[in-house]
Amino acid sequence: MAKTLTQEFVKGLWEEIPPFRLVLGLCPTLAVTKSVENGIGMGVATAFVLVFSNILVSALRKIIPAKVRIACFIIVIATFVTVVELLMQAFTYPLFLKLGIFIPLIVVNCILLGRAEAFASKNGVLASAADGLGIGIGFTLALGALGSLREILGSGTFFGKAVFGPAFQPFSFMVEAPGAFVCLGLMLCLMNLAGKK
Amino acid sequence: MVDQKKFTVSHAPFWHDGSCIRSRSYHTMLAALPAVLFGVVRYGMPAVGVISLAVSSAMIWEYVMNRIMRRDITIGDGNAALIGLIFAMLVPASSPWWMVIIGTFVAIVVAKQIYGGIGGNPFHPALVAVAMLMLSWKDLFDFDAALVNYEFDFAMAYPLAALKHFGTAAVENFTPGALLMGNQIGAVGTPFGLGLIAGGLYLIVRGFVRWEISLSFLAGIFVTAFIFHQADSARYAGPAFHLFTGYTLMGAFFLATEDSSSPVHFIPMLIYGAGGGILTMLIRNIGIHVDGVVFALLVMNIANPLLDKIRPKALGKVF
Amino acid sequence: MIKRSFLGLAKPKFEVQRIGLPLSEVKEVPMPKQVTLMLKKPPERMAGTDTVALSPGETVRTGQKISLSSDSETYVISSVTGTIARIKPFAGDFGNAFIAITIDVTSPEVFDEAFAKRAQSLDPALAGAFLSALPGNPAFSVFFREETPVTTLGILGIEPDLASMTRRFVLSHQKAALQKGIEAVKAITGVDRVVLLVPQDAGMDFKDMAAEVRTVAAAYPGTLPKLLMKDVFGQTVPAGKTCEDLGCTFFSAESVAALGTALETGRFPVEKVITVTGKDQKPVVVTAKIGTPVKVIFDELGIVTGHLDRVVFGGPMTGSAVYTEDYPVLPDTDAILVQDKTQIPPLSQYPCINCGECVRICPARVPVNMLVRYLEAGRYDEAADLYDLHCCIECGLCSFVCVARIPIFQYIRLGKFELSRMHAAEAHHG
Amino acid sequence: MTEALLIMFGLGAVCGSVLSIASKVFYVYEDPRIAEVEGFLAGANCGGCGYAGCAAAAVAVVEGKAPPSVCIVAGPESAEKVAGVMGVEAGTAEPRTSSNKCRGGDRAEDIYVYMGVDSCQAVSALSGGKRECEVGCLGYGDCVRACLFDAIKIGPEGFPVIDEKKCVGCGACERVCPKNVLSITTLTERLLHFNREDDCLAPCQQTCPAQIDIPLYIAQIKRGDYDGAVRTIRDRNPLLLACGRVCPHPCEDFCRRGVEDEAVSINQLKRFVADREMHSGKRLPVACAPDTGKRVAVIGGGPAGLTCAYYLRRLGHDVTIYEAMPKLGGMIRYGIPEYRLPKKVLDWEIEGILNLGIHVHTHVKLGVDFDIPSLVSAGYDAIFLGVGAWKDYSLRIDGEDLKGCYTGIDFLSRIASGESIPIGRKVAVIGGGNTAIDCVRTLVRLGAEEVSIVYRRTRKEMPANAVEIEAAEHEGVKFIFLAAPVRIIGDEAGKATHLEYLKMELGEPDASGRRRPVPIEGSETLLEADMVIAAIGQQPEITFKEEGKRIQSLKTTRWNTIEADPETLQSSIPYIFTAGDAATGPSLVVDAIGGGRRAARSIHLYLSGQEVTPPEKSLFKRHIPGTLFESVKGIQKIPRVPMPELPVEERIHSFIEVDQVISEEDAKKESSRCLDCGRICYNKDAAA
Amino acid sequence: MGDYILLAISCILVNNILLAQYLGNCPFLGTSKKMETAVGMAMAVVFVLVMAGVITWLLEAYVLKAFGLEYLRTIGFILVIASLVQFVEMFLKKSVPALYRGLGIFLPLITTNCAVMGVCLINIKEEYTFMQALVASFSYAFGFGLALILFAGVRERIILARVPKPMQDTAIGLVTAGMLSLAFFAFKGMV
Amino acid sequence: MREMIKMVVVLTVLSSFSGGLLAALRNGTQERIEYQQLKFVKGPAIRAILKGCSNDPIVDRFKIKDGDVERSFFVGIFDGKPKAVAMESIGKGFGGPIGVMVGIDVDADKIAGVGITTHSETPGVGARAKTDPTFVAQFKGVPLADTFKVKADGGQVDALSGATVTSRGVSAALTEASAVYKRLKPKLIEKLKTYSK
Repeated sequence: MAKTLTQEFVKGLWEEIPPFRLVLGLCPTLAVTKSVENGIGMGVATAFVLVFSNILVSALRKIIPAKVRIACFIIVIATFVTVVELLMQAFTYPLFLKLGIFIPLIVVNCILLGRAEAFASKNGVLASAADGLGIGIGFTLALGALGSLREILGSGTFFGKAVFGPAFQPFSFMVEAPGAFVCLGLMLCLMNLAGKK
Repeated sequence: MVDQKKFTVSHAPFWHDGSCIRSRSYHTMLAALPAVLFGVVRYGMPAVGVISLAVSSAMIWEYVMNRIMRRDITIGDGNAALIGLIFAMLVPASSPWWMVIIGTFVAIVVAKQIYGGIGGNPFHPALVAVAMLMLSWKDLFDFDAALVNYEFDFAMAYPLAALKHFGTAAVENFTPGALLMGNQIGAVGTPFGLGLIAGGLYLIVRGFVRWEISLSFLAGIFVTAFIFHQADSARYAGPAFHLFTGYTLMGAFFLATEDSSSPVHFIPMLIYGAGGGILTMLIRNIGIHVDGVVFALLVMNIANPLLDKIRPKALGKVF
Repeated sequence: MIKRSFLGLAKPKFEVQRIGLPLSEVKEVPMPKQVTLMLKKPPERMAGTDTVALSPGETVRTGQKISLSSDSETYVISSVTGTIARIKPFAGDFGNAFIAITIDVTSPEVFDEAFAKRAQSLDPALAGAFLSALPGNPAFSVFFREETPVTTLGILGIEPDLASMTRRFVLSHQKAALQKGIEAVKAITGVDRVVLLVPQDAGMDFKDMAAEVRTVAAAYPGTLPKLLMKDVFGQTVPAGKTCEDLGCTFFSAESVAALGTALETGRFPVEKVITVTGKDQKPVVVTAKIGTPVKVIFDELGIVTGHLDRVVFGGPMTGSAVYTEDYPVLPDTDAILVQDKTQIPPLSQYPCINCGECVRICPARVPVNMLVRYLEAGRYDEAADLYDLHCCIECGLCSFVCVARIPIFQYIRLGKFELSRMHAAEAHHG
Repeated sequence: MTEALLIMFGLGAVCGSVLSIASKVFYVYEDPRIAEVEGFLAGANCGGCGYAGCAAAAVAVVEGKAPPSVCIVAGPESAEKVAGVMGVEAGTAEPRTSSNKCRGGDRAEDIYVYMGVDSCQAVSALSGGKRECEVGCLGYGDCVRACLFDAIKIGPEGFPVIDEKKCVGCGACERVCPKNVLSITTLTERLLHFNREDDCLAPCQQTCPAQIDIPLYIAQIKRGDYDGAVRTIRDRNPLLLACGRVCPHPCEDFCRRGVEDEAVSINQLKRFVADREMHSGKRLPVACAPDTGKRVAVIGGGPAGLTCAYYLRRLGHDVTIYEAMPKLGGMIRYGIPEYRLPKKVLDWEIEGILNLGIHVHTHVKLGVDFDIPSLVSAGYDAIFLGVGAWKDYSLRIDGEDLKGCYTGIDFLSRIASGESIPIGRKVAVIGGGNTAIDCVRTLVRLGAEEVSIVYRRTRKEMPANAVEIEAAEHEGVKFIFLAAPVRIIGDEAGKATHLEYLKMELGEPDASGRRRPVPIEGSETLLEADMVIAAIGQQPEITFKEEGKRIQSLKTTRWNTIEADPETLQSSIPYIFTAGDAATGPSLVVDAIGGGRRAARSIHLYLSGQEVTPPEKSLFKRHIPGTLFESVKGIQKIPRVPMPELPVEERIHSFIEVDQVISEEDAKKESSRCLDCGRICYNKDAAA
Repeated sequence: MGDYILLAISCILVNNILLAQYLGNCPFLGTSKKMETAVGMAMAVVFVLVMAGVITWLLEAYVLKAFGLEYLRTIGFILVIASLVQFVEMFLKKSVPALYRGLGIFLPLITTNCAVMGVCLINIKEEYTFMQALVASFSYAFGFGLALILFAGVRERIILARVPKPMQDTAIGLVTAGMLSLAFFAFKGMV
Repeated sequence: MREMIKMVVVLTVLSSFSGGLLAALRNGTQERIEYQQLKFVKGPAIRAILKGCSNDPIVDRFKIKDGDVERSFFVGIFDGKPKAVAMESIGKGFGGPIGVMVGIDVDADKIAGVGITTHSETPGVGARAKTDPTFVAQFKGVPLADTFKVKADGGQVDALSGATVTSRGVSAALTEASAVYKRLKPKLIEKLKTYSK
């Protein structure tokens, strides 16, 4: 049943795309998708951490004792999250400001621990990297899609640029907290419909 | 096979008291009629437009969803029309057409049909719709601004907004009698207090709504408003004012009593109604929203499943 | 049919319909050409293993006992003289299985003497040997069982359901027989306390009866055993238990009166008083031989049935619909109801709309609104654990008032049936 | 920098030590395998295993209450891993799938109009359901709602259709079905299922000795699912090519369509799909259960032996066939002439069976090259005796040993194995069975000028298939009825020249209702014949009985067949089983196939240590009386598709197959004539 | 005292951790299908969050801030929280098995509950005093539990409704959570 | 016991490794992060105050110890001369602290400009302090006084309508800034000299 690296990668893009198929990592999904830019930024940050933590966990999987497995995974993940945090502060500060508290919270994103536990701790380095990359990109895509929808409807803009005429009255519900939930719920429904075929 | 005679076999009971969803919906609409007609008279053609658009679009959404979900077409039961009508009663007469359509979409599709249609919705569909629209288009829901084109022979201010911004002094000239007679501005179907009360009494007497909820809701408002008023009469208006303004009466008779989002047992009904009333007053007096009925009732809708767990011990129940 | 009143706050009144009392005219249904007796199968027997002590072609006499074997607890008493034409299994409701014994009637009628001989002494054995087949199927066995033997007997002069006049008829017409029957029951069972329950408006004096007489408001559902227990005897039957577990049982007045008549005449009673309500909704009281196909009664009363009509055995609240006009009158058939297809209230596909009508009308205070959701989803265990499925006393009022027209009562019966089946299966498999 | 290092060092050390000390101090013994097992379960918490979630299931596994294959979602891989943790072998963890027995929710008539709760359970609680059929599907779809895996749908015909890819065999549908229409079975259970009294069986399937699900495969042909049809047949009959050609199709005798119209040409349809598979050049895969490690010797590679070996192999046993003749096939190779069953076809079919992994030894004869004790000592756990009935009955008349006199099977098998036999000019074949017909038709092709059949009764009583008789007639065979041979007259060279027979007449009917032939005194007649073949029946050759010790206790009947329980086919020696002609005497191929499968079931039971009992509620060679109708209403008559055959001139000169396969179009047409019967119902749409 | 009450109300209702701050949604959706699990989870979160809030506050104040190592906050906090949770789990299992059965089985879920980590970070960001941090932690956790239990009540009914197939489970759960969040707008501006 | 030791060792090594890694990364990026923070948080306000300066005040910044705290000053060079400095002070507003950037013309001891950096005031009310340009404009060119007070308290500052608390907070910040400036002026002049060319 061994899959090729490509398969490991591709599955994250559709078959197991979080948060639609694997209902994981909802908090950042809901919180930062007010705009596309935020969504993609968050996705990329998560993907970065995911790839590296997967690699490291996979590389260390033989020497980590089972009892402190979770703690070790968390250290690995937290390290990379902090790396991302520092890098973002240094290079994309405005985005860091917008994503705020959610960057450190990548550390508790269940996708990361989930993949470390379910995949990286059982598979080789390359496969884990491919898996991390696939899931990470899938997550980014999902966040981007949700971000676009909410930004276009809720603010009438896309990447900050107005897409409708001035007469458009934005459906600001979409950028509010409840809008995030409803929007994600409806998208999940669409994904379920699409998955049927 | 024409000659073959086959009996109908079913389970007891074989009689039925004749009630059905359809008559329930239509009687509720009938009860809303006085207030609606008043709104039509007061606001003219725009009100007619909003009402007819809301009712028809609600029915169309229902039909579309029935088809998509491949279920029986249920527009005949009048529930969609009723939701459309109640929604129309809650929005200003000046609402643009697209807002009405989005509103009925939210009410019928998001708040009702995806929960499996009538009976499944945990929230009152019209309330969800109005809450969403209020969040999105605050300006359109600012009755003062929305109804600026009208000219009436009474104070042209939305009483609750005036109260919020300028304190009780600003609303002194709203007498309970005038409020009851509809001498206030507001949404399409809410100003005419007397009509709403008449409709509500009709529904209660006919047993289509539960008096416990309506009464306790009004009582909750009355008592809370009274306490606030006693504490600081300069900032907080009296109970009569609160009873007859905004969505209060509408809430008591048409919103809080929606079947599927309200409790059925006696004590829960009282708590539910009173809780809604108290919360409404808290929002009106210390929250940021001008009228608290919508959100207060949504909160109570959420609490409904838990409240309804309070129930009498069943006959012979053993523990 | 009782309709919802205009004022919704008032509860509907379920008073038994009355026709001018005393009933003067009683139609007697003539001897049918064929009768069918339903022999209840004991539950442990499975299909295909039954052999009735008699086989087709054999002759039976009126009053002759027919059973699975000589020592079998279940039996029927032949109501006619004739030859056995067929013996076929018959599936009843909710797992009740019968063996339908069809007898071709021959004349002249010959009476079996066994009962007269046996009835010389009124002792417990007589009850086991014959009396369970009396009209109304009185459960004599509960008096003689080891655990919690029954000490109180309620004789019901009130109707168990709407649209029935049968017991009222017995009260007014067979008072003497009833009197004798009560004495006989006392002698046979040695029961401590006998209570005769008569309707408030019976308009008769029962002082001379050898029993305690209690008048009861004859409004449904107050006439159901569990509510009688509560209202008359002041005892609440715990969920899942029966009145008999509390030492109390109920017999129909008709059973007792029939016993009285039987002892008088020495012949086992094979006739049944039945209230038939036709499509015109006017009840008529008739007497017919047990086992008479319902078609014969219809012919006699001029009732014409058609496609999609409904024939109900029992009352409108708790009876059961049958699918064939050949279905026979059983010893416990108090009433027969015929509905034209236009009189059948349609059901709907709607889910519960949570209006709460059922909750408010339920005499057992069951949270029907939630219960029915769980039953609909097939989650019977949760329905029983969380929402008092077993507290239901099966009056059918919830379905009667349901705005969404959900067959709630059927769901409840089904839920109980499936649960008992599951538990039986679990017990069977250890 | 240093601070950071130190702090993190401190934090790590503190956390590590706290945790490690805590794990010591607060140590609670929990079987470590629980966590491990849970890791291998699917984690779907579906409850299909019958435990409350995966964690509970893991506990149950570790406590030994549940087998390693408990998880129905994760599949065999997980079972293996779990078994690894538990230190046991996975065993015969076979995938289970749901299958339904009823095909047609709407065909059986309603006895009432139902109103109420939309569920099968509810309907069945009211007088057992509204359908007149006791075992039929009610069609309200309780199973659909019960299925957690979305594997069941109510098909267009109103009965549940199972998506086998999605089905995990959790059994939810089975539990909820009040009519027991659905059952969860493993491959083994499916292979071992025999027609039962309470199955919903059409008359054809009840009649078929091999118990093939005929209505199903006809329906599959109708749908164009030819592969599915092949699979359906092969679940019951591995020799479908042979049967499609030589089976006398008793099923067609009971075809409900035949009551009012002509029976459906069932065998032709079978042959059509079987040939289609052969000509496609691709064998459909056949599933086998996991290996059990038990060994079985099958003696005799005829239809019974092949079938038995086939099923034993599919049940996971290790099978070796011992065959006396050079090639496998037994009577269908050596007793059935080329023009009816080409050897090429047979080879292809046998190859398919052997491909499952069956070992073969040919040219070894029981009692000569090996014996039963030697097999036992070679480690076989059970033995199947399918030696057939190869010994021809002799006429017991004078002149039988003259030159030019043969017995039927001897003749046919010698021809089949390529021996050249001098063919006479005028040939008389004695007997009225299929062997006799095969002989005459072979002789016609071999160039005999005049071929006669001498039979002691009339044509009506001839046991041979009517079509065969007719074909022989077409090919110019002479029939001499009511003739009892008395002796064969030979010339000085010891060569047969004439057959003398007595004419007979029909006397009074005997107990069997047939009129017995009575010889007419003094009616001796001479028939010129330089070759006489006696084909009056066979019996098993049991010379092996004399050798060896153990085998002597094997009981035989007075017809020299092996005595065995007719249903379990277990002989008087528990580890020896038998079937086919050896058990029944000469009979149909399809009987042998049915027997082979029955014997395989018994052997399987024997090998798995269970009691060898007949199948429960078996419908062994009986019909469910209710299914045999006197009339079938609403039939619109459509003639059956004629069988294409070679023209007579062509066929009498060659051994080319006479009967040809029908076209796909005809197959579709013929299959649509099927009423798709159930127990008491049939498809009225097809009838109209 | 009044300040603390206001802070509590703000944390429970106005700034509800789940519905207004989007934190802790995974367990919110995961454990709300049944009332029993929801109650267990709510209690477990209150328990852990109060402890974590206190410990991380101390860690921040006396270690990280003291050494100017604020950038190690993420890793330090999560390490402490994870160890704490695991420690508590082991402790309960051994010492209070009854409590463990009711609440302990949810503990592993809490490790990755962003509500816990989020509240700890908020405590630091808002520069709460120790008492404030304690009150805020408890109130946030209480708000989480409240929302979870309310949601579970609603969800128990939704599961029984005829929700169309593609909407079932998580999708309808999210939409309902949205409506919950909408209703919680009622409390906007009250504090 | 062995396992316990292993657990402790693995966990400790892993966390110290990560500590080291992060510390190194932190050292490498610290400068840049600080710059970015100033640029994006205080930058807009500083640039508005020191409008027209020829340098980047965020680059040209220095710190002076004021008792226990260090204060940052941003230098604005006009016409080649360091004419103005900007500094931040904090006042207490309605919703929490308000950061006020005060630019001071060193030559004239006048306020060169005022900008709001951080605040958490009510949108549409107190938040107008930042969004309403007329409010901050009133301070430009005002000489440094000992105290700044809103007019309602008898001072010179025009309060924002409906946001008296916010205005008071800003005034308090100005007062503080003026005090700090006066206290540190000598050191300031000293430092500024290094910037003149």
